[in-house]
Amino acid sequence: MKKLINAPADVVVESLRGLAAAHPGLRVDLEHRIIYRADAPVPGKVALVSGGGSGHEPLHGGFVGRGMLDAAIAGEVFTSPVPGQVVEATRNVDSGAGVVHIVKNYTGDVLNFEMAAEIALEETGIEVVAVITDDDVAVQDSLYTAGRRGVGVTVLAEKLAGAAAEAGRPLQQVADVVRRVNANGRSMGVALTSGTVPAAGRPTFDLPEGEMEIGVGIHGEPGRRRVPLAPARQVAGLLLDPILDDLDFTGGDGVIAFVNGLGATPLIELYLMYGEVAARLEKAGVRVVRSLVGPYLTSLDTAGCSVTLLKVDDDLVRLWDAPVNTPGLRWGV
Amino acid sequence: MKKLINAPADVVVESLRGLAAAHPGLRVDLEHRIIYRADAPVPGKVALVSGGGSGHEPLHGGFVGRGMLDAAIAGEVFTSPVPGQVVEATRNVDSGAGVVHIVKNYTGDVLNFEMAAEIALEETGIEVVAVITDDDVAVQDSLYTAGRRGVGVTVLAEKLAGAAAEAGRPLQQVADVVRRVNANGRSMGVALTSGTVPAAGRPTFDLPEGEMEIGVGIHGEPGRRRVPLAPARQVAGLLLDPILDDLDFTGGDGVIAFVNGLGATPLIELYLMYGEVAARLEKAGVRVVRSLVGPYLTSLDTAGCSVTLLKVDDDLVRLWDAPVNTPGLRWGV
Amino acid sequence: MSEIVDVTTLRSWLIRFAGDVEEHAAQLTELDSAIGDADHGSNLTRGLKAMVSVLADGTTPPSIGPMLKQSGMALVSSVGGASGPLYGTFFLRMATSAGECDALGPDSLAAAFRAGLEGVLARGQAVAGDKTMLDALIPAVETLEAALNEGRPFGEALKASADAAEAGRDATTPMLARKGRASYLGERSVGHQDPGATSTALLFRAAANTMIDGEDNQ
Amino acid sequence: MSEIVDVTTLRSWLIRFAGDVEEHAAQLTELDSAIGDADHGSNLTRGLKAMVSVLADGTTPPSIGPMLKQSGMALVSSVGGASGPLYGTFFLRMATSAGECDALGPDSLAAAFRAGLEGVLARGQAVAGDKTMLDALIPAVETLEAALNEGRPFGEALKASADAAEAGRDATTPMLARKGRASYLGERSVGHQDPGATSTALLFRAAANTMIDGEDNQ
Ligand SMILES: Nc1ncnc2c1ncn2[C@@H]1O[C@H](COP(=O)(O)OP(=O)(O)O)[C@@H](O)[C@H]1O
Ligand SMILES: Nc1ncnc2c1ncn2[C@@H]1O[C@H](COP(=O)(O)OP(=O)(O)O)[C@@H](O)[C@H]1O
Ligand SMILES: [Mg+2]
Ligand SMILES: [Mg+2]
Ligand SMILES: [Mg+2]
Ligand SMILES: [Mg+2]
Repeated sequence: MKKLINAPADVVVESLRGLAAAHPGLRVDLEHRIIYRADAPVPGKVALVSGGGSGHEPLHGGFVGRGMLDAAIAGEVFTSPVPGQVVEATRNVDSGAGVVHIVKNYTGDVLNFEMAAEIALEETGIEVVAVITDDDVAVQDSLYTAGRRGVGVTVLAEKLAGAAAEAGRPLQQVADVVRRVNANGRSMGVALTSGTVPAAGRPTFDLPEGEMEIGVGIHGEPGRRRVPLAPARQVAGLLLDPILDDLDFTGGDGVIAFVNGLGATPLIELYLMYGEVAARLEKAGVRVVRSLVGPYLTSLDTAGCSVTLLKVDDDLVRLWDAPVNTPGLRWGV
Repeated sequence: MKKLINAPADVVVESLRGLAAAHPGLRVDLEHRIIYRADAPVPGKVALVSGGGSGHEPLHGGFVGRGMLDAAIAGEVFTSPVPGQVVEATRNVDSGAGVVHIVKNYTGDVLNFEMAAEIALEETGIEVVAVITDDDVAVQDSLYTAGRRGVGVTVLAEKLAGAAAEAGRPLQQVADVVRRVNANGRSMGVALTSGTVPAAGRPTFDLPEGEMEIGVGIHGEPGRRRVPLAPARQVAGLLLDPILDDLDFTGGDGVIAFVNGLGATPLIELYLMYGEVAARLEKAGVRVVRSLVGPYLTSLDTAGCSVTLLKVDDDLVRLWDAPVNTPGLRWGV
Repeated sequence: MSEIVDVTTLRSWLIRFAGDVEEHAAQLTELDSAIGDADHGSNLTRGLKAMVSVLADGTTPPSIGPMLKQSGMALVSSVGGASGPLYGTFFLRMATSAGECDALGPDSLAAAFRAGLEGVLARGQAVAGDKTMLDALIPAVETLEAALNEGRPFGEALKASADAAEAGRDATTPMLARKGRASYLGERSVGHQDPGATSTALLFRAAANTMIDGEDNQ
Repeated sequence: MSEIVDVTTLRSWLIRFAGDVEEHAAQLTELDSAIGDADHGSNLTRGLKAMVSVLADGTTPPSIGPMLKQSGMALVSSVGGASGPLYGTFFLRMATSAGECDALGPDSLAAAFRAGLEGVLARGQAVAGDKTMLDALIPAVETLEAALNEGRPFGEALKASADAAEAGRDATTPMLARKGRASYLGERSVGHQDPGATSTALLFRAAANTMIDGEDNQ
């Protein structure tokens, strides 16, 4: 294992310490591993809280700030935070207008956030609306399974709902933005290498030199299938085709196209992939109105990328363009 | 080699094509491999041009835009652009106020930019001032050698000089900002793995599991020495000590501290490293007034990081805080 | 043998469970690495250590409900994985069922287990056959209830319950996972024993071993 | 043998150089991989291909200066490494020295080489002993000048010049690099032959092979 870390057990707290030092505009509670915008609770504003296992940076801590999250909660690497952390964050960001929890669909996250919402309501009377993101088309969805994983759409949902909250929309409307984004977004990822969990010390799975894993999750979960390494042009198809099969992205007001790096793939490749994705979308009659390219939802040092498409309407485009000021996403401010 | 690319020979152009598709606010000349801000030449403004080999993204193309570069020129991977490209870019951004070339100190870059400046002056009468950055303390400096390499300071110089140009300062003053930044900035890097040049197909150098290369360049050049892998806390010392030995960073108006990722090291580790750097600087009596953490000057898919310190005065801090609107750096806009 | 389970015995049960899990931590993690994310052993060990230190400190409340509540909260507050809220809920619901009392008779204990089971079902939204801890938990509780209904002695009923949990655990191997991380594997989850069912079998074996007089510390 | 080098002969020289470099491309790159970035062979091959296609197309100007200028510009416009501007400058300065003429006598050729050398010195700011192409270029030019001064026949002088370039090339092996990428290696550059000096030796051997009557294509 080759990492710039000290003891594996200290990675999360020490990384948060660095985040705090680098961004004096954030307030970081190292004990509870919560990142707050410094001015939270913002009077009258619905608060947005998200979180999950660490190892996906900048998600979620890097998305705290004006126009996005009020607080992010960091679990251990690839391990959901516990309810106590979530309750603490929820309590500290609520201005009375209620709190939206954005939860990626993993059993651990869902259950821990659920308990937190129950405790928060019971102990403090804070109104919490939790919305789950589950956009990963690699996983067969079904009423009877754990369902799709929450991946790339989560980044877009945090931005868009953050703008809605900043604009003063009430609790249910902010939660609705997350639901709309989740309903209209789909993702699919590919890994060229496996990431290494610090505590494990070796790659989660073996991926021989000539192979890649299509439909991989963000914790090294297996994908749909393992296939020979292919040119970027083909990879774009392998990722986009299942997305386009799952939802009709043509017509309407167009899409936000998001090419996300999984941690060890540099920008030169991500832009190249974006070029392939954009070309393929044009052929498929999908109109891209906004885009995002970069490592925004990583999986430790996994090489690879994911593609997310989100159907948007005028309202969502306006929310996208609204100012955002976080370490990980910043414009208009 | 595991990369999201098509043919190795097409990497640079195809990545630029993706950059162009993702950022409609830029104008990208694929034939000459030049990235322009869409509104160049900006009347009355001194123009800033930089460039070099590809493989360092977002440097330089990701730093084109308001408050930073007017044009960036992309050479082949790790190969300087040719004078014709530089002349073309220079001609297209000059508003009559002159052009500053920011050139990283590598023989190929220096010579090709030098010829370009001569040709530009001869053929078009454009006044070009070239400033070379050479901040890498890993290389022993001497009048008789190629001298230090230009690395992290280049990012800061492009931001700061870009702000100076945007503020309407004249040619020599903008060039002076680059000179001041270079004179007051120092860098040092470490690689945990070697990057792979697409055309070569295999890592540039072998770095066994338990070792790292201290003082590495951004093209896989060898460093000062190869040492056993060490905890981040120690790595911070190995990078900072030679920097602090080379220039006194205590007192004055403080420093900008920049922890840069080399391409395959994820943000969770970069922030952890920043935490170590910040702690060490505090002990050394160096006051950090601004910081930057992320992969801004990469070396393909090299795992590792570099640290850059820049002594600043009030003027430089104001220039740092001034609005910048590029794909790679954005604030205040 | 006594047919009454008092606070001290319940405490022994929980501590025994913690010890057994720690002993089997490597196996649990190994099972989780085949179809999950290789942390069930360390998750539970961490959580149960937190629980034991709550049980061990002087402030342990003397009555059953509060003790089980503290235990459940300790788990919930320290695990972070799926198993934390699930095991936590199990003990929290047992706590509510037991209430502020000092000892439970066989039927009250069975009722508390039943309440715990209902809590896990509600929390996790899984059903029998999904290849989860429920596949050990459901037969364990149902077997205990049936044995008591049939009027079999308490000790025998507890042993039957532990046996049923182990049989249920073994039965998870050929199942296709439909809940939790293992579900992402689809067909590839078949042929592996579920880690959560494995730890649940330890829970009921620990009950048999601690709640039957003279069988503690065997 | 003729002591006059005309446009056609100079063209043959350049084309021969391009062919020789292509033939030795792997070796040049191999040398550059030891102390540089493994591209000297491909850099020069790419550049010289561009040069040859300029020389080969119908528009090649008939007089020496313009032809050398086109050749130099082709290199400058296609290499991108350190060697592009250096070799380019060499030919551009030769072009200026030769001017608009149709043939060069030995002294004019030597003067053109000298101008080229001065250009490389000025452009690269290196000196003899820095372990660069200059360590082949300087002895090649100086030996040619000396031989002509001593009144030795042109063919002999050219051969001596090529021999000197090769000796200079070999002499780079024990040197410590002070310029170019190799300089980052410090002590570790010792013991490796410089790639640029190696290609420069090819340039002067090609001159001897093409400018001496009847020796072309040997
Ligand atoms: N929805 C569910 N209902 C009941 N049990 C579940 C559910 N999801 C997962 N489990 C159980 O949790 C176990 C995994 O626990 P653990 O590894 O600690 O958590 P995580 O899956 O978050 O890493 C599985 O083996 C399974 O028995
Ligand atoms: N300053 C200099 N002066 C003269 N020759 C130089 C100088 N720097 C480098 N060289 C020559 O250039 C050669 C390397 O050329 P090449 O590999 O094509 O370019 P790059 O170093 O940019 O990759 C070296 O072997 C050396 O002979
Ligand atoms: Mg697990
Ligand atoms: Mg887990
Ligand atoms: Mg080279
Ligand atoms: Mg080169």
